[in-house]
Amino acid sequence: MNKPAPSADGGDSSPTGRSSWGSEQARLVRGELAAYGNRLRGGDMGSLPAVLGLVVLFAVFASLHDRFLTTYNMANLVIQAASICVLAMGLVFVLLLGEIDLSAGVAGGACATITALAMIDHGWTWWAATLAGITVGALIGLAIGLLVAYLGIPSFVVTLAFFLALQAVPLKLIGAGGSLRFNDEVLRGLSIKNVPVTAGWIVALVIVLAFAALSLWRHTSRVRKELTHKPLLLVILQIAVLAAIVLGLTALLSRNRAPNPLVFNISGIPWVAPVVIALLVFWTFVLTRTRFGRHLYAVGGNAEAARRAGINVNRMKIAAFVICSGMAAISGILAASYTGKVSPGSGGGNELLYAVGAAVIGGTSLFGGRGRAIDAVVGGLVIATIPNGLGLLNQASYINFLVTGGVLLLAASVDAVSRRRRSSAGV
Amino acid sequence: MNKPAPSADGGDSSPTGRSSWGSEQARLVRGELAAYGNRLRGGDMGSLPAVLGLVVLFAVFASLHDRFLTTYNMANLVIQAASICVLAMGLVFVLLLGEIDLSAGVAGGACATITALAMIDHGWTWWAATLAGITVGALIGLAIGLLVAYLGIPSFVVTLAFFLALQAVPLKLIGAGGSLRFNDEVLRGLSIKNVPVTAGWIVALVIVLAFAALSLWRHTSRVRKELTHKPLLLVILQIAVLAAIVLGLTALLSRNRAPNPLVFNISGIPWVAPVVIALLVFWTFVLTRTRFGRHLYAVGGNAEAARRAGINVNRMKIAAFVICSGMAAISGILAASYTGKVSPGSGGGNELLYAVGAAVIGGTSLFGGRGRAIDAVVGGLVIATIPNGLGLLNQASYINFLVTGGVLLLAASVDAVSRRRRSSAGV
Amino acid sequence: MTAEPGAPLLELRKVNKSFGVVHVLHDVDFAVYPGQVTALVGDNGAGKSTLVKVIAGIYGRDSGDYHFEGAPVAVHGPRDVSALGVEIVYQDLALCDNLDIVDNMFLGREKRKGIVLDDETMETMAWETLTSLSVRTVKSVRQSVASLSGGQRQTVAIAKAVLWNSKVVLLDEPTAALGVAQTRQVLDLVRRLADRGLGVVLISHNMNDVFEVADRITALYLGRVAADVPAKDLTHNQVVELITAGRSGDLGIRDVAAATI
Amino acid sequence: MTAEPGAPLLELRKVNKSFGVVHVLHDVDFAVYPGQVTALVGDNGAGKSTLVKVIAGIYGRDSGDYHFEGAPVAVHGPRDVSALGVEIVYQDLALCDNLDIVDNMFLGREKRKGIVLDDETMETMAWETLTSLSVRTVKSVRQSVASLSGGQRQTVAIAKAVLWNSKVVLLDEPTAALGVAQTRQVLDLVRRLADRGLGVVLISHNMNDVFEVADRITALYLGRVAADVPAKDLTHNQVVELITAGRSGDLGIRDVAAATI
Amino acid sequence: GDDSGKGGDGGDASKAKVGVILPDTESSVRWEAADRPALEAAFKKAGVEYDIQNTEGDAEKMTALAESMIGDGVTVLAIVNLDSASGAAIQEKAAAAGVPTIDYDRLTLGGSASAYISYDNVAVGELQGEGLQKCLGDKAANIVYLNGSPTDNNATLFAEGAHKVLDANSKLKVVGEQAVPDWDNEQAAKIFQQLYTAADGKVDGVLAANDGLGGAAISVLEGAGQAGKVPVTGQDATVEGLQNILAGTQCMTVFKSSVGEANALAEAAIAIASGKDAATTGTVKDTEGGRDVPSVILEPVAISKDNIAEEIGKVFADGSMTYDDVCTGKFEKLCTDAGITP
Ligand SMILES: Nc1ncnc2c1ncn2[C@@H]1O[C@H](COP(=O)(O)OP(=O)(O)OP(=O)(O)O)[C@@H](O)[C@H]1O
Ligand SMILES: Nc1ncnc2c1ncn2[C@@H]1O[C@H](COP(=O)(O)OP(=O)(O)OP(=O)(O)O)[C@@H](O)[C@H]1O
Ligand SMILES: [Mg+2]
Ligand SMILES: [Mg+2]
Repeated sequence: MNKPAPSADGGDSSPTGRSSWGSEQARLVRGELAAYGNRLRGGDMGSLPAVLGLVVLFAVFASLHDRFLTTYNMANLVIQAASICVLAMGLVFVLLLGEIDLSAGVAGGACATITALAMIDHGWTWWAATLAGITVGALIGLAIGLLVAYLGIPSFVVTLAFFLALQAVPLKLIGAGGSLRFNDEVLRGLSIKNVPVTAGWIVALVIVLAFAALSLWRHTSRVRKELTHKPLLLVILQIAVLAAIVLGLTALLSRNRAPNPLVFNISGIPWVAPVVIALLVFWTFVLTRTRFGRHLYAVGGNAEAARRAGINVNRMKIAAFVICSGMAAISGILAASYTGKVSPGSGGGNELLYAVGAAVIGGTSLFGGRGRAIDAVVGGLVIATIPNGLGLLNQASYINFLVTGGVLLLAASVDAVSRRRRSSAGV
Repeated sequence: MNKPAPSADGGDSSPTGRSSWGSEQARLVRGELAAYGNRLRGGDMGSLPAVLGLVVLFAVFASLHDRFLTTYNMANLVIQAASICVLAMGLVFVLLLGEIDLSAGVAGGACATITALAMIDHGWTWWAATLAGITVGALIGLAIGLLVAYLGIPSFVVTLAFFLALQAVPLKLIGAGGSLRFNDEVLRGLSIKNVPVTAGWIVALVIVLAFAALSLWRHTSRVRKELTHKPLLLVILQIAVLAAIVLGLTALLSRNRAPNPLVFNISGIPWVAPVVIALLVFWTFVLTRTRFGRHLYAVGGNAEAARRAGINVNRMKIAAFVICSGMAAISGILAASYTGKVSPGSGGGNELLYAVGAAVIGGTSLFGGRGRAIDAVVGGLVIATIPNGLGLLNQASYINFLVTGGVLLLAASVDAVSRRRRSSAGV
Repeated sequence: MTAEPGAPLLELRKVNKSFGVVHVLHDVDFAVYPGQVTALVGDNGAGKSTLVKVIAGIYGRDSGDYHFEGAPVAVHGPRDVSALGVEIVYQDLALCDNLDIVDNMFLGREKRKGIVLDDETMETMAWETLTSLSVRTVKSVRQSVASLSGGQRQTVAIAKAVLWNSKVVLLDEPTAALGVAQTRQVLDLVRRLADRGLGVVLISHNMNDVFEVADRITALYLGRVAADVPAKDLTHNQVVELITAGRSGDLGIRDVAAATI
Repeated sequence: MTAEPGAPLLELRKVNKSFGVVHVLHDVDFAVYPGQVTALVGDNGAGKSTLVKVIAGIYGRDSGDYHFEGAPVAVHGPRDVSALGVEIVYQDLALCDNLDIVDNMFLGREKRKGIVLDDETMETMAWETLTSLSVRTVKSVRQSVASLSGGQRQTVAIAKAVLWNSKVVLLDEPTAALGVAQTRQVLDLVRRLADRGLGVVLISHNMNDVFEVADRITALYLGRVAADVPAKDLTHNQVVELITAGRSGDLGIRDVAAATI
Repeated sequence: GDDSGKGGDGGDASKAKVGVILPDTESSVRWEAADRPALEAAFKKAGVEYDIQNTEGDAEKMTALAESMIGDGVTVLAIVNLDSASGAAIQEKAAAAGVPTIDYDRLTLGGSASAYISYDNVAVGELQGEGLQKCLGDKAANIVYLNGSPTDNNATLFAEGAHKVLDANSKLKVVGEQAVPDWDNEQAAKIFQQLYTAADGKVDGVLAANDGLGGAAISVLEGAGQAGKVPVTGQDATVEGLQNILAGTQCMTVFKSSVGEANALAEAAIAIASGKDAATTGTVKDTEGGRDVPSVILEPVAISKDNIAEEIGKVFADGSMTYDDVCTGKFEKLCTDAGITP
């Protein structure tokens, strides 16, 4: 065992003068890339397979319909994917513990009903109404969590019961067959309005700069403390890639993308995108950089070991369900924002299964202990791409069912096949 | 460590003469009952909690509506529960391995469509058509199993894809909005006709006698081989209890139960009951007394250990999915027999979730390794009792949703609370 | 029995524990003294690990008292026990396979800067502790514990327990999977901990190790305490007799034949 | 090295095995001879268990040959290996916690009458085997293995392997969790198996046990074979040096410093 | 045994007990909001016992409900079938237990109902087609069909009616036609958004099967700045649909008074329960069973911006909504403008 600093995979421990810095760094990056290749072959895939699946889907649909890759349709995709991404992000917390929440979809519908009623019947402003919806969501999660944690009823059954019971809420509040208008400027605007182009550029730049500052700061700190670290060049490369993606997308979405550009102007990033990104960043931070997140993984990996380490397993379970239902509320509000209304059936269809599927395709395990917020977003994009692409093709219903299933399987296979070695690496 | 024969909990190893046999046996039975009590307290509950839940439900509904306990309604309950029990029984095999099959419900619908078409369009007899349906089911299971076992795609995603794709089958074959009549004498008769009273009595007697013979034969064999065994009196008691239940139910269902008995005569055991019981006995035998069943449990308990013991884990997975989809086909046919038709939506609702819920309430674990065929039947009865009882009460539909959820939770709590000590006994 | 070396740090009195029909611990008295290594010995299935888990708060007691530093304490779970300053290495290790070595070592007591985890400090501390335990083949402390060899896992579990300033340390067969050098380090560590004034409990089936470091020996036989005596008053053979037969000379359980599980 | 005692039963040649970036086995040659006990020794993380799992067919080889009874064989999984007549006790035991002792012992090779499991015969055979291994505290062979103590679990795993008529038996640290009497029985059993002409491999960190039963000793150092010599040609100290440093006198790896994992 | 005839053993009305099974709460607002109260009122007035239940779109549940009602001793059973086959099975069962049946709103092909009471669903589709054509005017146009659930036979009939009218007009081009699974509004929005994208925004009219689907299409058009410029149809005269008509984003909706239909059912049921024949307006041919079913057929009404002021009174009278439900908030002014007063 060596002293940690001069890590086996390199590190800039031999700065042999300015002149050779470049070649030294290049060598280190090559080493790092080789190690990455090894990691891939060893089965540690990250979200790469799901991204691959997404690329395959894009290629297929782009070849089948020329409108698929238009910026207008890409913006559609972002808006359509938002609510499932958010729902799946919430579910990741529950799945991390090896639990499931079948009620998340209808909980979202119920919470959106509350939000809508608060605005319509009580005239609350959008943020107060949203808060009310999320609070109700959290309370639902609390109830589920208490039942699962303290009574020990399997979460499948508890949430199946809530799945049924929560359908009563909008049915009672809205009335069978009715619907509530969801036309608040701000909330409805999330789906149909866009961030002003200048503001979009500013936010994009801030994100890139913040990421760069954080990466570099962390790098220097680890170098100073003589801990294992990536070569500086790689850090810079990562920053460059992120900058290219973020700024590229911003540029793309800042153009007028209306199908009838002369009459109407649609440009800028759809408002839902920053919402989803903010949630993604926040929950990624919670999962990876806080004690709470660490404990979630521990409970999911080995609940008994976590208990022995003094972690309050019951409290973690409750927290996971609260987060999940709270996120479901946000997802429900986004869905309502998309269709401009809430109706009794909202969230009661296959949304939940799709969201769980999204998390799983993204790389989250149903057995607990493995999963990330980004999984939900990548998986959600995969799931949303299927109806988006199929919708352009305008086929008979049964063909849609067939193809949706087939394409889902295809995307999952790309994922599974590239992930396989994880298990063939054994134990 | 003692020689096995004189088991610690007794055994009739000290036959101290005829005269004291009775008191000796009574002592042994008391010991055995105490041990059972201890087992219960130790958390090894069997299906007792689910039965308790069922009793609670019966008590509640009987007190709320006087028609609930009529033999007519009890026969309805049996017929209504049949298809979910069969579906859940198939799912137990998949759940035993820690997998899930979201497509089982729609697979049942698709197979029933095939069966109906074989009879209507091709004029096949009922058994040939049924066989065709089950074969298609088995093939669906084979496809799922191959994808899960060899590509390593999580079964949640594979079966979600099949859930979607299989909805295309009836939609294509029947046509949008259409439906197929399911009025074959025999198949439709499963739900609306009854076993002739005399035949019913004969079958009931055969069952009781077979059980008695088997139990006694096993008992004497173990006594002879000096292995641990239950006291004879307990064996006799068990036989008596079974006889009472089987013969009692037969007697009850042999009476005319028509709501207007003067005009019309409905008596005898509904045909579905022997079908479900036969499946239950068969699969219980397979799970507990064959090598295949043992290996299923092993793979579910610790797949790696099973693999190291030379069990072909992939083949077990495929077999489980084949059985599950085959049973789903039978379940679909029973559902079609009950409603007298097949339509594109068949099996696409919440059937699947209910069936999984049934298995879980009955005591099957979602994480694999624990589950029995009887779990599915008991759980299926619980699940079927809820709409049966609620249907009598005639409430607004939101109240039905609410109460269904609540009652499901109640039934599951009885189960969970009485099962709790299993986990508090640790590890 | 000989005079007690001061007041016990941790003491169990007349503890009973059953799993359903199986009565595993019978009226067990057990004490841990500061500055002493108490060896807990017994046959396979004698109840050693069960006793440890009762002390840890993982299993409840059916009856009996739990005293710490002379006062009775209520113990409802592992958190209460670790709050008392008791650290335990379990025989079944109990590591989270999905986490890496550092995460496992600091589980439940992560270092933080504000609300953010201080991974850098934890990583450094983990290296130091592991190195002190003679681990040479661990490549990176960011390796997931699922990929570790049996002995490496055991070392991580031990490192996790000794990382903290505690008053009592219980080690359930800590050296079972360890190599020669690593075993040496752990035995030295056990001695050092006791010399620092901690109460240490060592469970082992290896009599050489027991006699090398133990001050007292408590022998369990079928869930009963067969003897609780200073190590110097016992011979190797006596201990083996106590373990396998429950008696040795005038030591041990009076009515061995009546003892059943 | 000395002359070989007849042809090896099982032989690996130049086997390499990596997990991702970690190269665990380097050109390992390993042979098992009939009627001999081969001790496989090495530090924690040296690669002993990995080698056993490669032999078992659990891990594939990256390169190298597998010979059995002189002929090369294709091994694709555990079933191929057990078909050859090779039985293995794994360090991590690999029992199904949801099954009872009998079920675990006969897993994959259940006795049947027709298509029905012959539980009675299996139960009887299980009792006999367990009794021969000095297990006293197991209450019923119908107990689920989840409720067993560490040593009891290990005994079940050993019993499972010796129940069959095999040609080669590999035991990965079989006595780590065993009590004094049980260890005695297992060492005797190892000797008896070899005397019946089987090839036996014993992995252990306990040098006394190794020297008591081993005919040959193979030492691994960082995934390389440091020595493969008859036990009588080695001293206790030499073996410890080979394990911890990879060299001892003129034995061992020439260029130790270059060896890394 | 089956087909023991439909001879009732009923006596006078006081002994009658009518069972009604409604289909779902998803496809339309009417069942729970309009039919149930109207039926209850009619039965109460006639002094007969009744039992009204909803099956939530589940055929198995419908069969179970029928069974328990028969067990509960209803003397006549009215059902809104989910499809003909399951309806026929229920009627077979009822006949076997000696209970006469009535088809409500949907004809059970191959069934044995004593009477059929309904609106003409094909006529609904025809009204939708005519309405859309009127809103589009005379010019050539690209239209999109947003049909109801592919598993719902009514949806098939609506589409059939609409096609009958619109296919005759050669200036109209269908640039997309999709069925929306389970009438799910959120899916409808996505489906429409993609059809709209595929047509490159060149969509001039939307034939949506009901107000919910229409609303989904309108919400997408809103995002594209086209709401109000592209006419959209609907059905059921829901609050949402009426408001959209007032706002000018929806072209028309179809109103089928449930009270009228419910009253007709109550009358027929009471008559049959008392052993009399129901008063019918004619017969409808059961193509499958090959018999003429005595029927009461009612006519649906189209509501558009032109006639909303006159017709909305009938909608309010139906009981499922009030002036305050429709004319709230910003719609109050629109109501006044359209000449609707409380
Ligand atoms: N959860 C449980 N349920 C039932 N019996 C149990 C349970 N846990 C332990 N036992 C039984 O209790 C007895 C004592 O087990 P314990 O693990 O304490 O033994 P031990 O002294 O640690 O043995 P070893 O030296 O083998 O580790 C054993 O006979 C075991 O079978
Ligand atoms: N699946 C895996 N992925 C990555 N590395 C692994 C994996 N399995 C084992 N290793 C590494 O391979 C090396 C050898 O492990 P192995 O289990 O063979 O050691 P061992 O000689 O049996 O040690 P011990 O005496 O502690 O049991 C260790 O450094 C371990 O970390
Ligand atoms: Mg132990
Ligand atoms: Mg090892």
